[in-house]
Parts: sequence; C-alpha cells; structure tokens
Amino acid sequence: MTVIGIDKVSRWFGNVVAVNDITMTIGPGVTGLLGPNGAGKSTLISMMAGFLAPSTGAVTLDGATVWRNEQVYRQVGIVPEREAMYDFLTAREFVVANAELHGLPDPGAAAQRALATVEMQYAQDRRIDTYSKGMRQRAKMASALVHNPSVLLLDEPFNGMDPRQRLQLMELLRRMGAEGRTVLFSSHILEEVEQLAHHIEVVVAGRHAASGDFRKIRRLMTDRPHRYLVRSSDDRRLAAVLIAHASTAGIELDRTEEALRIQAVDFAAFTEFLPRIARDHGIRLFTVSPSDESLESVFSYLVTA
Amino acid sequence: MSATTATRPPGPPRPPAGIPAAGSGTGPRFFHPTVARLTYRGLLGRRRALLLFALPALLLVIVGAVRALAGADDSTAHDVLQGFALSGVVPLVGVIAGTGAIGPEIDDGSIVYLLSKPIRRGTIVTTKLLVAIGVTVAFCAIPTLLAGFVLNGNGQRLAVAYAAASAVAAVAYSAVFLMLGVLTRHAVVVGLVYALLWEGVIGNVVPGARTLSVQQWAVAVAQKIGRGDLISSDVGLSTAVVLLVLVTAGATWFAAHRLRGLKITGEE
Amino acid sequence: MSQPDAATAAAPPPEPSAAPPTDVIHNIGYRAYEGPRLGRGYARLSLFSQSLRGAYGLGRSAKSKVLPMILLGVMCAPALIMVAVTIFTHMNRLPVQYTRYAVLLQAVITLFAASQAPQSVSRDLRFKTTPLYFSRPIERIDYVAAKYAALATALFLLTALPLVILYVGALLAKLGFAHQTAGFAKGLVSALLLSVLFAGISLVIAAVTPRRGFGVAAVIAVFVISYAAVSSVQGVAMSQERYDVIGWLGVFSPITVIDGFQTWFLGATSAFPHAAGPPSAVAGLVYLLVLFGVAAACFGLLMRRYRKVGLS
Amino acid sequence: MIATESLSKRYPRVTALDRLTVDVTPGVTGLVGANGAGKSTLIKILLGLAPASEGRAAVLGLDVATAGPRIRSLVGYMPEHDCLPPDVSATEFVVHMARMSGLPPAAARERTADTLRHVGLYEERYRPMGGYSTGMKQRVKLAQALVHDPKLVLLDEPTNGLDPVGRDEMLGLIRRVWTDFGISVLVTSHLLGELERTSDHIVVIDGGKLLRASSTSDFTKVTGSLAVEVTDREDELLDLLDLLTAAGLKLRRSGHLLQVDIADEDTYDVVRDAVAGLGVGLVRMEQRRHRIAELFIDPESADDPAGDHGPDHDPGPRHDPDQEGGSSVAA
Repeated sequence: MTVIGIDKVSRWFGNVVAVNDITMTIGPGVTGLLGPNGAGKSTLISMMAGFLAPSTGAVTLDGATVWRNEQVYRQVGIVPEREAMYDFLTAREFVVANAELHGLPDPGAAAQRALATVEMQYAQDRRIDTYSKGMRQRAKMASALVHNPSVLLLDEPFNGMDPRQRLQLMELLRRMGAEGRTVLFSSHILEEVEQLAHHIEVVVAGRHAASGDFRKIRRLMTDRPHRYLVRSSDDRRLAAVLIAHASTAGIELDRTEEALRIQAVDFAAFTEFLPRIARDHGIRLFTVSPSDESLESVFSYLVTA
Repeated sequence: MSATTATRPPGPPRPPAGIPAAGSGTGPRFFHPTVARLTYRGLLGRRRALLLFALPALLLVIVGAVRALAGADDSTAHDVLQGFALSGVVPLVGVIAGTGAIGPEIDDGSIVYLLSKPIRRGTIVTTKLLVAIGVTVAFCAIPTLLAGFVLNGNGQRLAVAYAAASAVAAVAYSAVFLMLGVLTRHAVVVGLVYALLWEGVIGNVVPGARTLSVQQWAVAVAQKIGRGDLISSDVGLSTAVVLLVLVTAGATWFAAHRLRGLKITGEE
Repeated sequence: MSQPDAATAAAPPPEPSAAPPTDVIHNIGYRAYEGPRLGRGYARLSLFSQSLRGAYGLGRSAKSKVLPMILLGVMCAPALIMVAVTIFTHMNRLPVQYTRYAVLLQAVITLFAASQAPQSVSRDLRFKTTPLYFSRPIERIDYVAAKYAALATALFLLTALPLVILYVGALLAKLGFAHQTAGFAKGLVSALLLSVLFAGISLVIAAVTPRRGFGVAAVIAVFVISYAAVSSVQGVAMSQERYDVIGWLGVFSPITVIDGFQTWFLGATSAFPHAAGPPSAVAGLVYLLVLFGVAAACFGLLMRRYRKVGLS
Repeated sequence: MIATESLSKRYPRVTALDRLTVDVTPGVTGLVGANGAGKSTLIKILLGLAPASEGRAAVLGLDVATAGPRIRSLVGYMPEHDCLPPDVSATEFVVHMARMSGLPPAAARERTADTLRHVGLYEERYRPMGGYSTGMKQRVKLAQALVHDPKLVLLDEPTNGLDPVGRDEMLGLIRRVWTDFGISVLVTSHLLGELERTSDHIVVIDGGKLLRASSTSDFTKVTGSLAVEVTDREDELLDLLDLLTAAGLKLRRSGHLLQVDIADEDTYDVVRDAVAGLGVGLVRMEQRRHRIAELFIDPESADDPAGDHGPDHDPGPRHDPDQEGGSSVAA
C-alpha cells in the first residue's frame, strides 16, 4: 500500500504557472487524472515521477520526498508518454536491462514475468523498432512492471492504441489496481476513464478542480439541473404530474424524440418521485435516461465553471 | 459551483504480491555494467557509428597515400599525425562518441529508463564517460598508432607519442563533449564548431589560444614521449597534465550535476 | 453600387421592381471551386519556386533571411572591391580570373550549401511535411527534381552574381570586350557546374537526417574534411615534386573537381599547388566523369532516399 | 466514392490487406482497424502512392493504378502525425499547399482565407504555427486537406491528442465537412464511440480483412436488455436484484448497473414498481444498444462490451449504454 502525497504544490516555468497550489493524495486503486490540454497534467506526473522539482510544496511517496531521491524508484514504475525506447534492443533485452538497473537478483526471471504479464513473450526477441505502437506500449509497460512496483504512473498510456489494445491495457490496469497497487493514469478519452477509474482527479488551468467519484461529483453540482429524457406510455399526463412537483424545474415535449425533456433541480427527490408517481398513475416508463450524468458532461461542467 | 469533495471509496484490499524485491543495497559507484552495455550498443547501433569507422579509415587511406608518395619521412609523419590525426580525427571522433553517449537519449526521452532507477546519476555519467573514452581511444589512439607505424615505422617514437597524445586527448574530449551532450540539444553542432574552429584552426594559428587547447596539452604529453625535436608544445608538461585533469574532472562533475537537475516533462 | 454604369445610363428610369436589391444577406458559406486544377507541372514549379525563395529566406521569418543574405553580401563584396580597384587604379586586367573567384570563396559557398540544403529537405523530414507533398498531384521525381533544381539555382545565383559584378566592372573599366566576355562565359559555366555538384552532395547528406543541425554540421564536415585531406596530401606530393599526383588527387574533393575540370576544359589556371591541373587528357576525362557521375549519383541517391517516404 | 475489389497488399513479412472488397458511398465513413494492419496501407493505395499486390481499387471512379496524380488533385489528405513547419504562418502554409494541389495563385489565396475561416482559425492565422495549440494545429491540418475543394477527404486520426472539448469541436467540424461543404469523408479513429457519433457508415478491418461494413445504425441497434441504475447504495441494489429475480426476470449485475432481459412490455412495469416499492431513486432505465466495441471482444465475454468482469472486483463506473439518448447516432 503506497500513497502519493502532493502537498500545496506549485510549479512555474518563468512566469507561466503550470501547476497552481495543488494538494491531493493518491492511494491504492486506479485513479484517472483528467484535464484539458495544457492544464498541467504532464507537469504533475513529472513531479510525481521525480523528474521535476516542485517550485513550492512537496511531493512525497509514503512520506519520503520524491525529488532527487533515487530510492523511490524501487517502488515506482513509470510509463512515459514519449515513444522513444532503446529501439536497437529486443524487448527481452530491454526489460532485462531494466531489471538489472533495478538491481534485481534474477533479472532474467523478472523480465520473463513482466513480459508474460503484458503478453509480449511471443515477440520478445524482435527488435523494438519493428513494433507497432501497441506493442511498444506493452514493452514500456513490462519495463515498468519488472520490479513489481507498488505505484504505477502512466502518462497518456492509451495514445495511439487500437481498440483491441485499449481493451487489453484497460484490463491490465484494472487488474493492477485490484491487486492493491496505486495506479495513476492521465487520459483525454473520458469514455475510457469512465470504464476504468474508481476515482478521478481533475486539473483545470493548473488548479485542482475536483476529486472523487465522478457521479458523486455530479451530485455535488447542485447549481446544475440534471437533464433527463423520459419516454412513457402517456407523456402528457406524466408531464402534468411532474411539473407540480418541486424537484422539477422545467419540462418540454421533444417532438422528434417523442419524449419528455426534464430539468430536475433536486436529484434525489426527482429520482425517487418519478417511479412512484408513474406507478401510482399507471404510466409505463420506457426510458429514463440522464443526458448529463456521463463523465463527459461532468468534465465539461468542471472545465467551463 | 459548490465545493467538490467526494469521499473516496476504500481501495482494493489485497496488497501487491510482494513489495519490491530490494536489490543488492548500494549499487556500484562509478561503473554500472548495464548502463555501459546500453551506452555502448547505442553508440555503435545508431547511424552515426558509421562516422566512427569512416574517420579512422580515412586517416589510414591518407596515411597510405602519403607513405607511397613520400616514403618514410619523419617530418611528413609528424605533420600528418599532428595536423590530421590529432587535430582532426581525435576531436571529431570525440564529438561523435562524447555527445553520442548521452545526447540522443536525452533528446528522444529514453533517458527516463535510466533515471527512473535506484542508481545515482553520477554513476550514470561516469559510466557513460568511461564508455565514451573507451570508444574514442579505440577509434583514435589505435588508428593513430597504426598510422605512425605506416608512416615512418615509429621513427623518433612518433607513433607511440601521438597514440599516447590521442588517448590523453580522447579522455578530455569525451568528458567535455559528454557534458555538452547533457547541456544542449545542439551538442553535435557546438562540438563540431569547437573541434573544427578552435582546435583545428585557431588552436593551430592563434598563439594565445593554443595554451587553452586540449590538443596542445596532448602534444605536451607527446613531446615528453617522442625523441628528437619535431614535436613541440606551447604548454609545459606539468601545466598540461594539471589542465587535462581539471577539465576532465570539472566537465564530468558538471555533467553529473546537470543530470541530477535534468527536467523531464511530456512532449511539450 | 454593383450595377454597371452603362446599364444604368442606357436603361429608362428604373422601375422599383427592377432596382438592384439594396438589402441583402450574402451567402458567405462554403464555396465549391470550379476553376482550373493545374496539375503536376504547375505543382512542381510551385515547389521549385517556394524552395528557391526559401533558400534566401523569402517567405519565411526575418531571422531566416539573415544568414543567406549575409553570405550573398560576403560573396559579392570582394568582387565590388576588385572592380573599384580596377577602375580607379586603371589596371589593364581584373585582379582575379572569373574561374578562380569561386575557388577563392569556397568557404562562403560551402556555408551557404550547408545552411540551406538542410533547411530545404531536413525540415520537410523533421516536421513530416513530406507526406503532404506526396498526397498532392506530384510524383517522387518531381519532388527530388524541384528541390535539386532549386538549391542548384540558389547556389548559381550566389556564385554568378559576383561574376556579373566583375564583368560589368570590367566593361566599365574598358577592358577588352571579347576577352572579358569569354572569361565571363567560362566563369558562368563552371559556376553552374559547381552549383549542380555542391547542391547534389549537400542535399544527399541533408536528406539523411531530419535534424537540421546534424545536416549543417555534416555538410560542412564533408566539404572541409575532403578539401583538407586532398590539399594536405597534395602538399606532401608538392614537397616530393610529384606534380602529376597533385593533378590526380583533385578528384577527391568537390571544389578541386571543379578546379581540375575548368583547368582542363576551360583553360583556367589551376589553384592546385604548382598550378598542376589534370596531368593528361585521360585525367581531364576522369574529372569530367567524376563531375557528372557524382551529380547523377546524387540525384539517384535522392530518388532512392524518398522511395520509402510515402505517407508515414 | 471508393470501391475496392479483392484488394491485397503483401509485404515480405506481413499481409497488410487481404482481399478487401468494400464500397464507400458518399457521406461520412468511419474506418476502424488494428494498428499496423492495413489502414495506412489502404490510404497509400487509394492515393495511388503504392501499388496493390492484387485486386483493384477506384477512387471517384478513377483507377488508383493509373490515375494517381488525378486522384490526388481531387482528394484531400490529413495525416495522423504533426506535419506543420513551426516557423511559417498558417496562411503561408495553406496557400503553398493549395498551389501544390494545382490551384492558380489567386485562387489559392482566396480559398485559403475562406477555408481557414471555415475551420475556425481567425487572427492567429498570420502567426507562426509553432505557437499554436494542438486544436489549432489540427484545424490547419484539416484546412490544408480541404483548401482545393476535394470531392473526398481522408482524415487519419483527426482527434488524436485533442482534449474532450477540442475533440467535440473537431467532430462537429467533420460532420460539417459533409453536411455543409458536401465533401465526403473517410475518417479513421481508434475511438469507437467517436465514430458512432460522427459516421454514417462504418468499415471495420481486422488483420487486413474486412470484418464488417454497414451503416452506423446497424452497428448500434438496440438490444433486448434494459440497463437499470438506482441511487447508489449497495444494499438497495442487492434488494432490487432479489426483488426482480423473485419476479421471474432474467438479469445480471455489472458494476453499479443491473442488466434486465426484456421478456415483454410488463418488464418495464415490474422494474418501475420494484424501484418505487423500495423507495430508492431511479437514476437510469434504458434499452442498451449494441456497440462497435463488441466486435473486438473475445467470444466468451461477448455480452459484456465494456470488459467488465463481474462484481467480484468492482471495475468502477461503466460506460453509459447510450449516453446521448439515441440522438447521437447519425443516420
């Protein structure tokens, strides 16, 4: 169980502030780091990886300072965003070298374990420069896993992967998280983050915008009515009873969709009221579909707030 | 927007199968064989390695032509060894090997695989330096020795003297260019300008600059070894040795210092 | 008013319905293009002119104009001085032969080739613009030919402009017209051949690497090292009084190839030690073959280089 | 627009395309394929830049083997990677590319100004491109593919590297290229959800072979199962599970969702009443749609498109089966 602590961290480059007074704690499980381009995600990951000193504040790993502390790498595995590796090596040579650099007692065996984890043994004796993007990504992954780290930092790991490779990597990260490792990855693909991460950290313009389960974050946005699309056996009657209820701010009939579009101001009251009232009036509900509950909506609310 | 703090769910229960298998405690201090292997393969595995072979080959071709033209002539041998081998081939090979030992890795970002390991960064620098020195010596001092024997059969011990000078210069050049490789992405260009202009032209022409030229320090060593009075340096041997050691150690320390503070961010 | 005057004048007082509409919303949405699509030859010419202009920094940032313009200035300055000296001291000939000028200023020419060849081709590789070119109606040979021709033309401008200055100056100084014209013509011929040779060699080197710095350094290194090697061995041959060897050695570096060629075929005075040009007709022929062979080989190598550069 | 017939491309070590026969009609067509297997090779062949090993292909009715330059003057191409020199302005660059496509100088300038405006680049078009954001660069790349008014554009991963907002804007732009400009689009992407939103048709290539090609609505047909989510409290979810099971419904849990097989119309009422009876909130109840991703799932877990693996290790939030309420599917 390893915890990354980020305490009042800022990082500036000249007058440009990339990370602005961020405090967060990343614990075991899978955490997604989100933010628009240029929000400071890479800077933050670089600081967690010990590649960049915070201008102020402290980045720690189980209490130990990360910057200029090579010993933390015994517990940290890093999958960098950049593609370059030692292309003139085979994956096996590359991962063995990484194991040796970690000073592992049996580098060969450790490398085989790591390559097996990412299912790359079939291609381990080919030079890395013959690999596709997805294979490279897995070789990078193997090198990060070879010393069995308790922390994994991945910067845009899904970049350039095809659908099947994405599914495989997602499965692998999920497994790593389930084993109790602290897995932090950044991504722009909200669909994937939604499927993978228990927990998200959102950074906007260098500031820490939100933290937690995105659905719970959504519920905290009490100033944003929840939008619903509801289809029923009797839309007009349903609309009439709903509009009388305090949880509902507005209803309109969408003729193209043949459904009701509802704005609910009190999420809890509305979701409980709807099935009850429908039952009491004998209205059959076909579709009850929230249209801004997805991570995508939550994210865009956070970014534009 | 209201404050957003959601409680996080408890993490998955099981700890990792085994917290990192600790290595052998304190690692090697000056030389890490794996770093050396990666460096060495990187140097000889990239396209610029061709230049490492081309320059000594060119030296030997020219030397062969000169020998055929002029026979075994001490003065000619001295001119070629100093004017072409020591002031041309050695700095150029030094640039390629010195910057090539670390520059490309920093440039393409693959250095993170070395830096994200429990290894002192000083060790990475000294290991890479040793490899660069080895390569430079192999591709300079040995061809120079051969060239000397071809030219005049080691008359006045010129071959040995200049081979030794090449080796000494190789050490200093490797350190200086390795440092350049850490400092700037344009290390090869800066290094070439330095090698061609300072060492090749100014160091040979402007008297004052000669005291501050690795080449002249190396010549001081050659002067000590060679017989006869063909070889002459503007710098005394002891000054030369002190300067060589200072430059080598200083450059190495500075490279290590900069590598410790090397910032690595994403693509931008 | 959009109505043409003639129409208004000819027409009777306009009725309200025929009046041009004054309240309109024009459609500024997407417009289809119905005009001509000029195809391959035009595209090749566009690439040529863009590359040629680019060699002098035209159409690029102010910073990139600095070096080529300075080099052009440095290249012309000695010619201007010589012309001035010739005119004011009433010399009866120019202080330098037309054919010798480029040899004297080879360092400037080398610097120009070394700085502009990579800017022409390495940049396309580095910023991966090449795929965009090949997605246009040109073929590989068009790209290579346009780039080659553009750099050769840029070099020719660089080497020929000072010759023009010399020639005009010579005529102003009233030196013999026929003699000067013949010398000028020979100078232009070898400037042209030099441009083709230098352009080819520097483009081949530059096309190997996407990194401009490497390209610049490598081109300079190749020209300087080959010249240094040739002249140092020539020096040794000189001290051994082996003049025929001096003549032969010239084939091993670009500028000495030009020197040997113009010595044999254009009757120029050689810049080799002891002015020892090619020693025999065979040697002269070899110089000719080397000159054209290397240029052709460079073109071939460039074609080969871009064979694999499709879209990725 | 594009028709291939038994098109194959074999390299010494791999077969990139294996007897591919597809017919791409006007509109927006999404192209999905595994990495290193066929996509870029197909684009090369379509542009007449690489010969096919076997089979035929025609673009806009022109044979790729003989009419390469003609095709390339009528087709636009936006590469996946960066391709913009940083020290040139967008205007300079796009004008040059317009001329490379055969537009006379005056037309090249006018169309550049128009096209840059259409892709949403305004005062920054005179600044060197080195200072552009990823989103702006993608717009310039799109502009250079459109500037000569092609009949078809090939867009290779146009949303690569964009953040969510930038991606939305780019997808909107791609839709407009077809609906407003009347230019057909072939767009590749690894993000299947993105293609479901943008494309009229989708072609899936796997291992160089055609896996499936059909309209997007065919890919995303509704399934016979109902996704139900209630206000998330673990106990209530389990209670609901028991209640519905007791009512004789077939269902399984997947993360915080229950997937209920729709037996008949009454199923809706059973669910409604159970939720109302428990007094919990009904967050979601909608018919699941098929997703393209299902094509890439191993058969044994085929009913589980998001790759969830049962409740024993909670994978966290699942993807909404149909987050845009059905309106996302371009018909």
